Amino acid sequence: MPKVIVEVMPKEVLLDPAGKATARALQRFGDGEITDVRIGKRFEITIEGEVTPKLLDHIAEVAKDVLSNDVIEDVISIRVAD
Amino acid sequence: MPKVIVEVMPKEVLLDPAGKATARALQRFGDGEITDVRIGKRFEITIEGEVTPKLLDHIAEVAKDVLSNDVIEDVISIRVAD
Amino acid sequence: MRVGVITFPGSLDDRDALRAIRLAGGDAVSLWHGDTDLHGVDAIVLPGGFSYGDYLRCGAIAAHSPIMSEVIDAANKGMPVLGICNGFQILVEAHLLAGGLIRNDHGTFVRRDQKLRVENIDTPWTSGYTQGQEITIPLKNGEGGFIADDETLNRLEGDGLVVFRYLEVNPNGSLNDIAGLRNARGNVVGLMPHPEHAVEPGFGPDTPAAMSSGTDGLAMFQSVLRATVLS
Amino acid sequence: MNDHIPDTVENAAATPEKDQPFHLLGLKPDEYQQIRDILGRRPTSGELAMYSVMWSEHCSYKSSKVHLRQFGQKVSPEMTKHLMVGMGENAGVVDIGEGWAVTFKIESHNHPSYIEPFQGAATGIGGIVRDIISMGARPVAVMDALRFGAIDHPDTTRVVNGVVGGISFYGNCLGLPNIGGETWFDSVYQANPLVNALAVGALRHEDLHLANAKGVGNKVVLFGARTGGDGIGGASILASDTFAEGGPTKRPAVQVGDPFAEKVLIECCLELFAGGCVEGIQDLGAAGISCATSELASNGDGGMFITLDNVLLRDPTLTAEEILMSESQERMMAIVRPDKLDAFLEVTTKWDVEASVLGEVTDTGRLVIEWKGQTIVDVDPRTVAIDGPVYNRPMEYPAWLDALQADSPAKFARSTDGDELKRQFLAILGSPNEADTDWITNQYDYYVGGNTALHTPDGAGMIRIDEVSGLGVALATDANGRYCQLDPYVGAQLALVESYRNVASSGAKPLAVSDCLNFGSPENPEVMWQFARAVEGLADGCLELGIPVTGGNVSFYNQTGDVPIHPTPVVAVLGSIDNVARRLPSGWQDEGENIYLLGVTADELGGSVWAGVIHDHLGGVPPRVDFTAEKDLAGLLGAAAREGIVTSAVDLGTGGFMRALADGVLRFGVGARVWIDEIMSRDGVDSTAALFSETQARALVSVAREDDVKFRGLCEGRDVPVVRVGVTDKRPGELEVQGLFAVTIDELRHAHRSTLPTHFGPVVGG
Ligand SMILES: Nc1ncnc2c1ncn2[C@@H]1O[C@H](COP(=O)(O)OP(=O)(O)O)[C@@H](O)[C@H]1O
Ligand SMILES: [Mg+2]
Repeated sequence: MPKVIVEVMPKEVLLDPAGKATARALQRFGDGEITDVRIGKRFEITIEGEVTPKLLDHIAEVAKDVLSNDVIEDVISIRVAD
Repeated sequence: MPKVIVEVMPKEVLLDPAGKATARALQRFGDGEITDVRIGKRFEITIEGEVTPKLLDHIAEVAKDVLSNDVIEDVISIRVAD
Repeated sequence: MRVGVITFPGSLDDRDALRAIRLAGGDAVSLWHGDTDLHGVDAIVLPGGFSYGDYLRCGAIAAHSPIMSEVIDAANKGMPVLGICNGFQILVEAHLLAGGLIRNDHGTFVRRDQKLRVENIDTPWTSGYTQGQEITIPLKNGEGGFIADDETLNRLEGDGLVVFRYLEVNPNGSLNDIAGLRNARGNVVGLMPHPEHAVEPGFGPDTPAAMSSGTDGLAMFQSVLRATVLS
Repeated sequence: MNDHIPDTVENAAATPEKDQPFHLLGLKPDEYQQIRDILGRRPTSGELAMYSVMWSEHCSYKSSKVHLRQFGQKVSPEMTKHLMVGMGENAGVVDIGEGWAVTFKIESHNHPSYIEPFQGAATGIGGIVRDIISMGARPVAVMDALRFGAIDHPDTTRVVNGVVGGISFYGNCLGLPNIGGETWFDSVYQANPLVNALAVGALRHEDLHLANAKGVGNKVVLFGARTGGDGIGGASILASDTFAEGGPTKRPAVQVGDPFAEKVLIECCLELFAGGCVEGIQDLGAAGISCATSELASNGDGGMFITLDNVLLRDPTLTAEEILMSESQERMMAIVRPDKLDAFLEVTTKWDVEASVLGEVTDTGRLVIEWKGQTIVDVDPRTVAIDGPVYNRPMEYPAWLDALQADSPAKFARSTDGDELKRQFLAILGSPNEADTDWITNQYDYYVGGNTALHTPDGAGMIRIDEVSGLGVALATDANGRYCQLDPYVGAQLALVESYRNVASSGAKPLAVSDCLNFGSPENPEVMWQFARAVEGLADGCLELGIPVTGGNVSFYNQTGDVPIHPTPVVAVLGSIDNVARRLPSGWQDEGENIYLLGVTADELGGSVWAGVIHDHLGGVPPRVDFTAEKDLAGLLGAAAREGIVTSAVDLGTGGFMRALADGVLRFGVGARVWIDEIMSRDGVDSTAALFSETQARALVSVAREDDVKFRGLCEGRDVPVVRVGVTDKRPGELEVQGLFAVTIDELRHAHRSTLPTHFGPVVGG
């Protein structure tokens, strides 16, 4: 069955405590090259049938309303997995 | 500064209750095309300097050891963002 | 008998664990995550809390902190190690115990007085209980759902490595109602509920006898004191 | 990096006519003119940023100040006896004996919690906890007083889930037990939920710290999280005004909290205090660096010099104005002696907390801020922090109030039928505001710390402060918006006495008050009248009870559309108890004990739950307040706890006698047989009033048979009316009101516990 991938990231200007803590941890292991980490979500949505443009529109809507919180997050991509 | 994207997903064979709950929520909105949702993580790692093959190897290592727990998760991709 | 309690940044129940050890009659020793030696302790408790905010995965960052390589060494040599809640998650992340702990199936943090069955008394942390004893101790977590693949689960059950099982209510969707585990050797035990919150009358769970009088957790700390004396 | 050219003091003096967007920052034309008069020139954009946030209602209390003064004026020696620090500091400090002191405060985070309920509520907890740390105390517990819209409104689930999740997340991650709070649902809070968070901390007397910058040459250190672009909504306007092209995107007004950073900050601060590394300290909350620098300087030697370039930034593109206004969480500012600076930085390094020296204390009387080598702020800090505008806003007696008060619930028929009264009782017990709040409180950890002696569902929370002696404190919060709508003066006093009685019923002695006054717009004269009356009522009430207001918070502009919320003055009372082992539970545990009702019952159903739930009615006048009776009752409960002659106590509040009985039964599942004929004949009330009246100064206690004589003697000696109303009984598993009805405990439980889960989802373990 086809899959649609939705990616959501915390808004750039807001603090991402999880990313910050992870970056710190990696730096402690001696990864001087890593200056920042941000952690977002990756949804793999399995679809029954065909991925129509209409369905993609629908997913774009739920991505904004349900899968993300648009006050603090951005949906950065929606695509059909290959 | 360049970014490396690491993607981690829960192992297929294991329970993903958060994904299940999300799938149920989406089904309530939609038309039944969505059969399953799995929720993973997307790391955006900002790098100081150049992304060398050596650095990518190193990131592959921390992705496996730190960014994921290989008992329950798989690293599904590591790539330089464009 | 010296029992160490490791404080990681974000540990919360460390002082409770130290108190529990004292109430059990032990010599409680505070250890710091940045330490590189164990200050001569005879047993170790990894306390509850949100080490490093538990942001990446619960226990993931703490499992890589300096003191953990000492803990892993000591555990492999047989030192009794107890992981409570976040401590359990750290032990799992450090691969000292099997499986993984994920977000509760109902999606929220839950605090409740939890009934458990002691399934295995053949560990330094449970020898003071009777086999099959039913106890009530507080549980409080957001990510306490135990998961493992079928093979691991079969091995855990087959080898009798399940130490505590949830009774009546499975509060987080853990497979096989697993609340706590041990390693094959038995010296390393981890559980999600908090025995250190049921050690002092007046501050534990309610019992039919009186308000807040539950002390079912005390035996865990007493067990290890006896075990380390005997060994 | 950012290359925006700062607006310097020099520049400001040279360009007096430059148009400044003061109105977009919330300043009125006359306020802007006042700033120009103070400075003798136009403000720089940095100065404008500072004045605008510090002169906002939220920071300056400009509409409430003239009224709040009463809390400082209406005081008796009795009230100040235990007070180490009173109003005006970050939080009041109360001496509880044995060398211990406690500090506590309640604060609102209402508006952010509607926009982004999770983060809004979470950062509310974070903010109030920093107030407590900045007094030198270790935070030991939190509480939350919540008001949501109608329970069945489609948006309420979003807000409830977010708010409760945020409080749970932040509080639990800090390791602070949540020991109580309140939950109300009412459509008046629909688009304006109230999230009031309380924190309490403990300290030894000698550990007290204050927010002042004293000692010329002492260093000003900013430490904790980096400064980012969160919560600066307005400042970006300023920036774009000075930024010719392209301007920065408007930054979101929400802040994201990091409880882990705060937990580390707490431990770090406590170690700094213990090491004597800190002379003065201030938390950064609303108005960020603007607030911290101007307040510290005003309260100290009067001058400070800061280099803004030294602020560690999360986002390097921030402009000076944005840095001054940023409300990034988890930051503190300390004043450090130069010879202690190394020791200070050693501690922050140990905790992996970033710190930077911004400047030093001066005696110039000026707060001077430099940025990129140029002076962008040069002000008298007092004009920013203390001598802001003060308004005596017009007030008007609400046109609708007389009609509302005249519309008494006396018009409703009273039933004497047992089945009907039982139906009413169960309806009340299951109504949203009386229903069990397990769905919420099960998400809070009350065990952490190992010192929680009372917690939900007890009427007050209690924390042991000294593990050796058992010395502890009890806390309760209360506010009844319905009562306050009927009469804000009496309503505020009712909140006070309810909270006072909750604390007394735990066996503790009430000592001090903190309040969070949630009202509509102060620019509405009727709201302003409500506010003034509530403050007056509270101040008068505190004087009567002999307990001072030690601090609090005012939140205005709470309204849905044009409709203001009911006046909601949340009152928190703190009491102390010599040994928490003597505390009183709120339910009975043994059978065969006598149940006594203390106090007399009048027919008082105005604003009651009975009127609201059974008749969907709000009108008439609220119950009367009798301070003498409250004090006598509290004295009796304290003595009874000390001497161990009652086994439980539960105060009567909303829902009256039946609601208290239900508490007594449900706490441990022990039933009772009760009768009301003696109440009816002694007090001359009918059965509805006996069961549901909300007359104050009453409590139910259970007494073991062997203590019966002693107990009656105690009541007589202290002149507290008492009547035996029942006995506890385990066997039938029910609550029987003789001659009227019986309900099984299962029925009770079902009625009480199913309401919230029906709307918000199951409770784990049912
Ligand atoms: N939002 C909340 N947070 C924490 N505790 C709460 C909250 N809401 C209610 N509680 C607790 O639930 C119990 C019942 O609340 P309430 O009916 O208001 O008590 P009371 O009638 O004794 O004032 C109390 O222990 C109270 O502290
Ligand atoms: Mg109440």
